[in-house]
Amino acid sequence: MLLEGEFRNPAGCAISAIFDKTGARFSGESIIDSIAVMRDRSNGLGGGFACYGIYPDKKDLYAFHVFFTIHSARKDFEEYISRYYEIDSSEDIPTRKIPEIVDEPEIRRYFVYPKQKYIDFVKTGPDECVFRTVFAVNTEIKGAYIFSSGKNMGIFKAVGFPEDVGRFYMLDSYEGYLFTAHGRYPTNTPGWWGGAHPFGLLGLSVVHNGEISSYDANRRAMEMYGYKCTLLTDTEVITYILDYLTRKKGLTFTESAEVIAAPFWSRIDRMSEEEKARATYLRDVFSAELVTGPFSIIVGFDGGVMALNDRLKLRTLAVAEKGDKVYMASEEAAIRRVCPSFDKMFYAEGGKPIVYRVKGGKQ
Amino acid sequence: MKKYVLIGGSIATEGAIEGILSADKNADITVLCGEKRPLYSRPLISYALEKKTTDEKMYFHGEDYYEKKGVKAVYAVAEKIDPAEKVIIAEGKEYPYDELLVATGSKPFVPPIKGLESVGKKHTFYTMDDMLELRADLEKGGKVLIVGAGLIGMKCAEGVKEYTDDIVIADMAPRPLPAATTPEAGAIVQERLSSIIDFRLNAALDHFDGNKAVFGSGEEVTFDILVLALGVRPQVGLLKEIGAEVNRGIIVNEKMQTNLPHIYAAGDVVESYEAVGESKRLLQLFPSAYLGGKTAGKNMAGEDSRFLTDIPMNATNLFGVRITSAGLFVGEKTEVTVGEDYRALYTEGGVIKGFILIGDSARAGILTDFIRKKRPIGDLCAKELLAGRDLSVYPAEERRAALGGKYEI
Amino acid sequence: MIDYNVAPFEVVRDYDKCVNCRVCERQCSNEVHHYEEGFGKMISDSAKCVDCQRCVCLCPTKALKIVPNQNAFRPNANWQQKYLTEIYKQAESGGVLLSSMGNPEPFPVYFDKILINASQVTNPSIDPLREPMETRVFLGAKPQTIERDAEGKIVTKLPPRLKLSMPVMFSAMSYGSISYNAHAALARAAEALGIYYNTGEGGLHKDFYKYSANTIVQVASGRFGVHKDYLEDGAAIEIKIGQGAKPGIGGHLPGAKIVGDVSKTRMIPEGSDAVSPAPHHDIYSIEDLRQLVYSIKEATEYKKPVIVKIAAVHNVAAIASGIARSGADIIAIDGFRGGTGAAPTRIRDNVGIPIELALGSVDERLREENIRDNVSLVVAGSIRSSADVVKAICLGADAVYIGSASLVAMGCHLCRTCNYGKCNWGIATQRPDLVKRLNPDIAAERLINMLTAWNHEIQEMMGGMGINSIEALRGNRLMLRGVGLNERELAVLGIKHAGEV
Amino acid sequence: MKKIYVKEEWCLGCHLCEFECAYANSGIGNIVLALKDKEIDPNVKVLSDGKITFAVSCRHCDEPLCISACISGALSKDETGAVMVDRSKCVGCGSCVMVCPYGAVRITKEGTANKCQLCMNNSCGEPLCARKCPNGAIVYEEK
Repeated sequence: MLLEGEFRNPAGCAISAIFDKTGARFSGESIIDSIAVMRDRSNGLGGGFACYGIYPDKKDLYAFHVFFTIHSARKDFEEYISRYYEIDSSEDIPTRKIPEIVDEPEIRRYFVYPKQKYIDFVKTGPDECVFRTVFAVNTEIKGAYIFSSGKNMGIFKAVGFPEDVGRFYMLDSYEGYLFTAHGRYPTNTPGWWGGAHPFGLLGLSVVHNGEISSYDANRRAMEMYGYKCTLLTDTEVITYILDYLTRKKGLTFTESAEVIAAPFWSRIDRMSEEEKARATYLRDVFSAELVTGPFSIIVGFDGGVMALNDRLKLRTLAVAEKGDKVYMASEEAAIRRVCPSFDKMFYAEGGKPIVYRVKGGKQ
Repeated sequence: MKKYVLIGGSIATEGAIEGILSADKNADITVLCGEKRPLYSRPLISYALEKKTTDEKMYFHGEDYYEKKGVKAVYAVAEKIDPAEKVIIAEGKEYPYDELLVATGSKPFVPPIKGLESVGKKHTFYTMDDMLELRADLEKGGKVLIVGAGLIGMKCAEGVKEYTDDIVIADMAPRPLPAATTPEAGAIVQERLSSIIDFRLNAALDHFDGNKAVFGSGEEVTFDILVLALGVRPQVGLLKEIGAEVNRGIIVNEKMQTNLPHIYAAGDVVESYEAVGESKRLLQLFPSAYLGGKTAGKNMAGEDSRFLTDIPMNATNLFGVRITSAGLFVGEKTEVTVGEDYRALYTEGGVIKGFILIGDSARAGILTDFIRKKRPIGDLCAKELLAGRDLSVYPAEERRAALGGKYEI
Repeated sequence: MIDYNVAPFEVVRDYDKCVNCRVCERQCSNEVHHYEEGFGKMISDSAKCVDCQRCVCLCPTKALKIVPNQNAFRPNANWQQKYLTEIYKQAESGGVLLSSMGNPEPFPVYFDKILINASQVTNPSIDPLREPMETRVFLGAKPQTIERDAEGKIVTKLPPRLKLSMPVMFSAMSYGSISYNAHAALARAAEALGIYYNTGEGGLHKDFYKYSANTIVQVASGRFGVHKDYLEDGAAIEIKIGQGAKPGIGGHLPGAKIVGDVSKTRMIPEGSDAVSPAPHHDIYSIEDLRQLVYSIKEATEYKKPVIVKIAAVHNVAAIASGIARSGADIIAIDGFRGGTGAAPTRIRDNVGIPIELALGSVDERLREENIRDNVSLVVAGSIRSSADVVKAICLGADAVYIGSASLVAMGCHLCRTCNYGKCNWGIATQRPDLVKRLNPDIAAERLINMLTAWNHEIQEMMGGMGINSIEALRGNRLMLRGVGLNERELAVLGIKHAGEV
Repeated sequence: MKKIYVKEEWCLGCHLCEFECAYANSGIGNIVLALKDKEIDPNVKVLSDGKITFAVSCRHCDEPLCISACISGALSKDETGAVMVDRSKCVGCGSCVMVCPYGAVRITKEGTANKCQLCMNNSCGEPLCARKCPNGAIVYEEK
């Protein structure tokens, strides 16, 4: 059987997120409860979490979360990055042995920063260094896979139901200002940990529910821009698109949303001249980054979160606010479970991004 | 609601009704008709006699024509017009009018001939009644003498032929159809029909003696049934006595107005503007009556309509010989014969004045239109126009506009 | 000399149906039919028939059919009849064989070996009757960096581009090779549809300047009809390097067709042959092309996109890469099945490569070099249906050019004798009595109908794939699968075989 | 009213209209049976001025002279304004032929008048000449 990444693997999913607008940190326990409610949207073949603000003491360092699936991999990996990075520290990611999670690879994390001469060589800054390293490692070092590479954030994922994955990684012992979760329902069973979601690159993480019809158009565009799609998943390509638009092209998340889930021409043609020019520009210039077909995504980024539905609203996504807390989930029930009474609650409209940022900017 | 009174119940009246209604939808129209019948087509009497059509079909717009048009029909003879009071007296009753049309038509001309009173079965051939009476006699059989070889006489002969081959047509003129044809054409018609009809031409009638007609030459013709077809005379009396301008017919202008206010006239009774000779003329033709009446009607209803394209014309078919003519036979004559057919075109200063066609008349209307419009024939050759003609002879612009629907020729 | 050849077609007349109306006789410019007074019958001379089907279509009683002549030379798998026939012609005439329209030979048609995907369960198909289904396309270069003004607003000024309501344009067909009425119809249809038509190298008739907003003006090696107003009138300017039907050689419009307005429009004397040289004599290499591109941009103040049209040849990808760096905004590639008014038969039938493969490699090459955004890709060379359009877009084209299809919509039956100049359909002719047969009112309506129908079909297919905007289809090769293609073909096309996940 | 108009610049002189007209008015369902071995006498005729060809049929005038000249009531306007012929009333006097400026009325060999009646009197319901004209040279439309 082909492994994840060797073929395109459509999947149905459950997604969920909890965010604190003040940036106050809270335990990862509640996100587990929330995603657990949507168990039947997953099928035990993948679950995971993206947690922001969990490494306050090392918040200026890049936290690499890495799977090693073969013995030699770890040695090759450490040899490789010690060449380009100052390694602050590294450790096994603590896990709780439970019967539901089996066949675990070696799972480690490294807190690192690019060496100055590497930064000078790359010229476009430390993020670009990490960007290159992630692709180099994931494509060139057999058995090693970096699945989280941001600062003061981390992705935890595995093959299994999300709530089990949460307990496996002891999320209850982490505190952060944003947690996103994903339960996967792939339409076959490669059972590879790297294939689970969230998918992340640098500070970006994406959980996604849906199957996009524009996939190959997006993928080929991204590959032209130097992204290597190794997983052939929607989540992966959407992550790259967001990275490309925000980090490389300097669009805001709202502008990026206008590219990914662009307004219809019929609406654009009714806009004011200035608006029309802007919208037309974005659609024309970034036509290859338009994403069609059903999706609802929750994007985690350094200091905020964005929820977005496809332009036709072919997937559901509920959002609720209670005090400083914001809750997002594929199903309202998943919110009510952890927040029985909220101040307000609504559903994301097609193509209308919902963005929350930590008050006073970055954490 | 305007009151319109129309005296007479034939084609001019029909035209007037159409004209009035086209301009005044809720007109109050009264027709005073001395001939006690609904509207019918007089030219059909010969065809009815000939059994080419039926008595019913002579009411060519249906016996209920007046009802359909919402017109009051009063079958009474108008005796007097009081222009001051604007009323008409007919058989004792008064009929007030706002606008009046006099379309009294004409009557067959019967000259005082010695011994006429001694003739048993004598007829004229003008109205439906004339036809019915003649038919009644014909059905009893007998030899027929028709005096007058004009159109009426000849058409009558065609009808009579259904009943007997024993027909004599006499006329003091040297040829049949003296008025409607040229000498050449008349001669041809005579030659074509002589096998069918016993013509007595240049024959001035002297007197009758019972069933015997005696001519100036001393020649005698016996007969059982006599038809006098010596032409017709306009019935101008009603207007003459109240001082209307009258010549042989009532004089009207292009709007068909008489010189008396609110009184119009049309049909056989008038002398109206004739476009070829550009003079007032007694035409006594079916289309002239209809269009004259229509013009009168429109003007009576307050429109401004002028009848400027009236010309002499005639189309008939005598014993299978088709005779079609229009305009005046004046100016330079061009003749052609095509097989059996004789055709002549009369032009003056590059404009067609008239034509006559014996036989095939296909698309003759195009020649008629040249006459009516005084359209120069330009470099078209008269002979070719006679040989055959179609829309291509008109100037290209005119043709294109017409076919493209921008205007009507 | 006796003619060793036999008539290729046979006119079959059903005399039970023929009513001697003589419409066929009046409609045949090749004088195939005539009425034989003596017999009171219509007689046909099959030898003159080119199988244009005009008489068949107009016969009120459908009494006519044209069939291939069954007369056969002795069968020979190697010496096929076609080769003998051609040799006889040349032995008789001593001339280069000419033919028209696209390559008719049985080379593989890759579009017919590619199948399109549709959604099931995991994501929904979209009903174009209920949901928006967008086919609007912009052609032109894309900016590399986003400019922002003082307040951080995006500066929305873009390089010159073309806006299409659907990804189809009428390809270059010169006034001269086709008739005034054909041009009129194409121009009107382009305007009504919100797309573009292309003057070809015949110049632009003064009557058609009013369609400038929908006109692409061509500059070819002959430079016929090129002048200031001409360049300024076009919505875009196309430099024609090559043509799919005859890569590597020039054009030749016989003097017979250079009459009246044609000669005026081309700015050459009546009756003189219009010979376009094989190369542009100011372009002997890629840097020369760059200079022409920029001199045209200078001349038109950088207001109009410049298209460079090439024929699909073996190293098309490398050539395209060169053009993408030459300042051109759009590259048009014409496959070996592209049509022509006249081409040497040998060239038409043996030179060039299929557009599907050319597109596959060009799109991929430009992406590998990260210069795909420098240009838009327009492909031509036998786009026959909306399915071909969808497949071309999926393979990576931004839009397609249709030539033959548009002529067919106007009545062309591909008899492939345009070069005779006696087109019975009034398309490829300058004979006034024949030109008149193409009423632009009707022809334009037929073009509009065809493309309206195609657009509906494109939307249906997009909807089936769950795609509601044409951008998401462009280069979306995963939506295609090959059938009966070998590894190499699949690799060049960049698609998987049917059955592969 | 809807009338037949002729755009002569598009007339090909193919004469199809004449045959379609003959068929339409033949009362025979099959075009071959209707036309085979028959001398046709259509209501539309293709004419030529030597330079250009054009099809001519009744113009259905607003004030038709043919009707004002008709002594038998055979010619009349229907409610739509079309000029119709009731050949059972016609006595064949030829007055209509004498006045029609288009030469669009004729006396047929049966001896009665005939002309285009816009196919209102046959099973077509709309003029077949217009529907079948291959080049839009004959159109049937409101103007």
